[in-house]
Amino acid sequence: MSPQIIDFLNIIFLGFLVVIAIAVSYVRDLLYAAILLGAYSVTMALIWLLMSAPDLAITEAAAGIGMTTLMIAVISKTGREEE
Amino acid sequence: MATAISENLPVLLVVMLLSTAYILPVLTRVRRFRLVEIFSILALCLTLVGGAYLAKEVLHNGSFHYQVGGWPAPWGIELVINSLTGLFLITIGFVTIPIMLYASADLVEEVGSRQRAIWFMTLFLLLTAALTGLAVTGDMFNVFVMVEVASIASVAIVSARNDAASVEATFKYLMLATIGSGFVMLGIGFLYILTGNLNMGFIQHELSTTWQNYPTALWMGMSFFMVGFGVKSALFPLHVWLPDAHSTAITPASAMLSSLAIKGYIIALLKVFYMAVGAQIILALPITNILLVLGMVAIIAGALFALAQDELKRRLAFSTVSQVGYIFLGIGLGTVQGLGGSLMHILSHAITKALLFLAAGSIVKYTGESKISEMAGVGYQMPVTVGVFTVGALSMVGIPLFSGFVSKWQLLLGSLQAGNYLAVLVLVLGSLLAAAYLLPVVKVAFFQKPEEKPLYGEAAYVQLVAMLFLAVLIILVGTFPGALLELAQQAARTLLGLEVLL
Amino acid sequence: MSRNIAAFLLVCIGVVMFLAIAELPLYGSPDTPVQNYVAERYIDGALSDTGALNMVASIVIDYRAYDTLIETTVLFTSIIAVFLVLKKGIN
Amino acid sequence: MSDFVLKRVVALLLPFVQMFGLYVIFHGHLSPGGSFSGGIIVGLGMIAFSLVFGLEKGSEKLTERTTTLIESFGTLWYGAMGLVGVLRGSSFLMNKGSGVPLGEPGKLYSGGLILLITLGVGLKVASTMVTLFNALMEEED
Amino acid sequence: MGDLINRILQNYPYIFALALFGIGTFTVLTHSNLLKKVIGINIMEGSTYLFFIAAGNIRGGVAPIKDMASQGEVIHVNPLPQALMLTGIVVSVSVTALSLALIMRLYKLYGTVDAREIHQIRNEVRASGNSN
Repeated sequence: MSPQIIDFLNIIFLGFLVVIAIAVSYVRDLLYAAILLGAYSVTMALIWLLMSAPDLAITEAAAGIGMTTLMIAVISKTGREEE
Repeated sequence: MATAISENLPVLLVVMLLSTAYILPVLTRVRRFRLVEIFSILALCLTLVGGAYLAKEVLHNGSFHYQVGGWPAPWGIELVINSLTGLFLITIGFVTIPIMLYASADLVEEVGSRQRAIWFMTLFLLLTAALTGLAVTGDMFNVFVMVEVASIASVAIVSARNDAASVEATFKYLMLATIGSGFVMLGIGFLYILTGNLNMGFIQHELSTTWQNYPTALWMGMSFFMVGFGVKSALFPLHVWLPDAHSTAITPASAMLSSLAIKGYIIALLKVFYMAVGAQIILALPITNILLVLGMVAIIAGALFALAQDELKRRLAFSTVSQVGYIFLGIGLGTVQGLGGSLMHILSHAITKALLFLAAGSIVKYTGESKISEMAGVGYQMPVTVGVFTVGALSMVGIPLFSGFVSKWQLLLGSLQAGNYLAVLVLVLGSLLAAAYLLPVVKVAFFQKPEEKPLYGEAAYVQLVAMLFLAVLIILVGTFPGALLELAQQAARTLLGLEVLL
Repeated sequence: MSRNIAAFLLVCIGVVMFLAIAELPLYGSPDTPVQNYVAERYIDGALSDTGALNMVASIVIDYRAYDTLIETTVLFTSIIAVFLVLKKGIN
Repeated sequence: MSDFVLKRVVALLLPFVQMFGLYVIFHGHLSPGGSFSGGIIVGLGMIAFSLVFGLEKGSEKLTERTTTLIESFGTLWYGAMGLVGVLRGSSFLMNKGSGVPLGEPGKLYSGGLILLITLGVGLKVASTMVTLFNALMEEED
Repeated sequence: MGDLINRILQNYPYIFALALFGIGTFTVLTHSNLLKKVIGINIMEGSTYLFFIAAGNIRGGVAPIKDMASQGEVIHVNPLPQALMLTGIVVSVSVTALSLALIMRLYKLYGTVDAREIHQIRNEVRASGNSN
């Protein structure tokens, strides 16, 4: 891929990250927020791949999914709704 | 073998503390619990011995470097051992040993079970190890990792009692500490982008020629560090987590946090400012002025908040905010006297505040009263505890022959030298306010008759020994400050670049 | 109220940030300060110095192994902290 | 019915997940990945087992005592690897000069201590994930 | 001025990184739900990784893994920031784990995961403690 295409994809994914980050504030359902966090990690892993950091990509994806799992485990106990 | 140990001593100190911490959780089935406590106190004693040895070496032969893994400086991690390291290692030894000794008396009863006591001690040792690591490190990212261990460990020991108040305080502390870490990480990022190095000496070398090209970016990075470490070390407007966390934790935890953990972050800030960026650049950027102003505000505001508290431990917690202001004021002065004074204040406030918190913890525990106004006549029942509390209070006020006087006198001389008369006024006012919020406790305890005959007695034997140790230390440091003061002055000269780094 | 104050502060910081970002070395160019002798040694020397093909692994577990030791300690610390927060423990 | 399908599918998939995790750990010095990512993958595999087959069964496989031991010894192992260099008269955490053969580049055994350290840390991370999950899900008092 | 804007636009990853940092910090400080705070922490820490990795990246560079088969000259990106951020990820995992544990404990103690309600309950308890 040429650097221009990579830059373009980077900007799209980075914009997506910002959208996810803002969406977290507006989502009332905590389960959705946790899933958005997972999406955040995976998008970030894609960006790492574009920035030629595969090590970080695999770790970020694994860690993000692991954290989302633990978070969903907590949400299953404390309830989904945010007052 | 002996040479192997002495050559690798800086890293072995950290690793020894870490290994002790790793082993402790496995020891839950040991029948004699006393052995576990002796084991961990032994590790702390070894730290003190090693730290004193390093301080002696530095005082005689100047600072030296150690390369972990044998990789030369910009590629591997380099440890820098200088007078700052020596001073802080001695402080760590002086404070942790009595606190651990004090804790050994009633830790199991305080935290609930033996296993929890072991977990608490593990975190305590990890915190000590991280602070030791902060003292010896000379690498920016190593600073971050050590700070992270220190903050997670110090956050966790707040919640040792696990009751409603302390867990809420813990969560607040964790969130703010993590935001602080984020700022520190961004600051490291700025320094790394601008210089391409993580080693402090190399960063300073690179910046010395190029920093005029990007003053805004450098200033931004420095303010990130200031906010990050400011949150963690409770610089005045960012101190909101401190009163809750320090007053709800169990006694050894609040003593440790108030006396040492906060100072560790200040040491890290000093390392970033003076060892990584360099005194010339820092004094040219308007950073130290901000610290000076914030320090002055902190002294007065912390003391006023402390005056308004009726709960003994909360009053001491706010007093920490005020005393941290003294340290930042000294840093802000940017002179040898001022910086030396604030380094000395790190030591003297550490031992004094540890003593005050331990004594206050004993009083609160044995009388069952947390309010100062209801402590009438405690002094007759617990003469030794209240006696050492008085020693601590006098030292905090800055009476001659107590350790607090030495550092405050240095700060005063530094302000006079810098021609900053407002700082002089604030220092004197701060001392008067300290007298106003600490001496009433002594007055109530000794000179008011209790309404009914109290049923409690003196604190446990080991705890008295620990507190007396600290009290004697305060008087010793206050009477013969010679070597330590020289160490602090040398550290200040080294940091300001007046003494060539060897 | 606190929301407004926080937003205001963040906007103020943002303006300064733009100025700072303009001063940073250009993203993606091969001659920034970051791509200096330090990176060069890692890229050229990692294989002969450590014998690992993956330079990130050679940095993580050889050049800067001390950091990784402490990083493992961070994980250990958090586990002990979780125990202290959640568990009653045996006597 | 769906429970049965879920159990079968997970039982079928889990060995592959674990194999992949171990692969990531073992090949950390040759390809992307390493102790931490591999350890998390292995740990997540175990968490999936606990989720599908029940927490009791999961914690039977890996008791709290075992995980504590792995926690402590994983980190101690790292420190011990560092001491090899000190005992050899050189510096802490030294690899090349510590007398451990570096091996042939590109082969599984290469990089001297790197492989050994990765293995210890990977095991520790896996047990950390499981411990975290168990601690969060456990009903105490 | 045009040069300034051009430089800012060329450094777009840093803008996004700092914007995400701001959003994350904002989420932590303003949301009263504790889980949202934890997610904010994760967003904030993620932005710092972006900052570092963007610093180490080169346009057209390849991943820092030596390929024994290829012969031609390739430009590797700087591996150091990647190694550092591996450490950073571990740190954020640890912090998240601890905060989740604290949330569980708070839920058991207060029956809610909302910071404002917890504060209210604490104040009520303190007030009733005073009157006794």
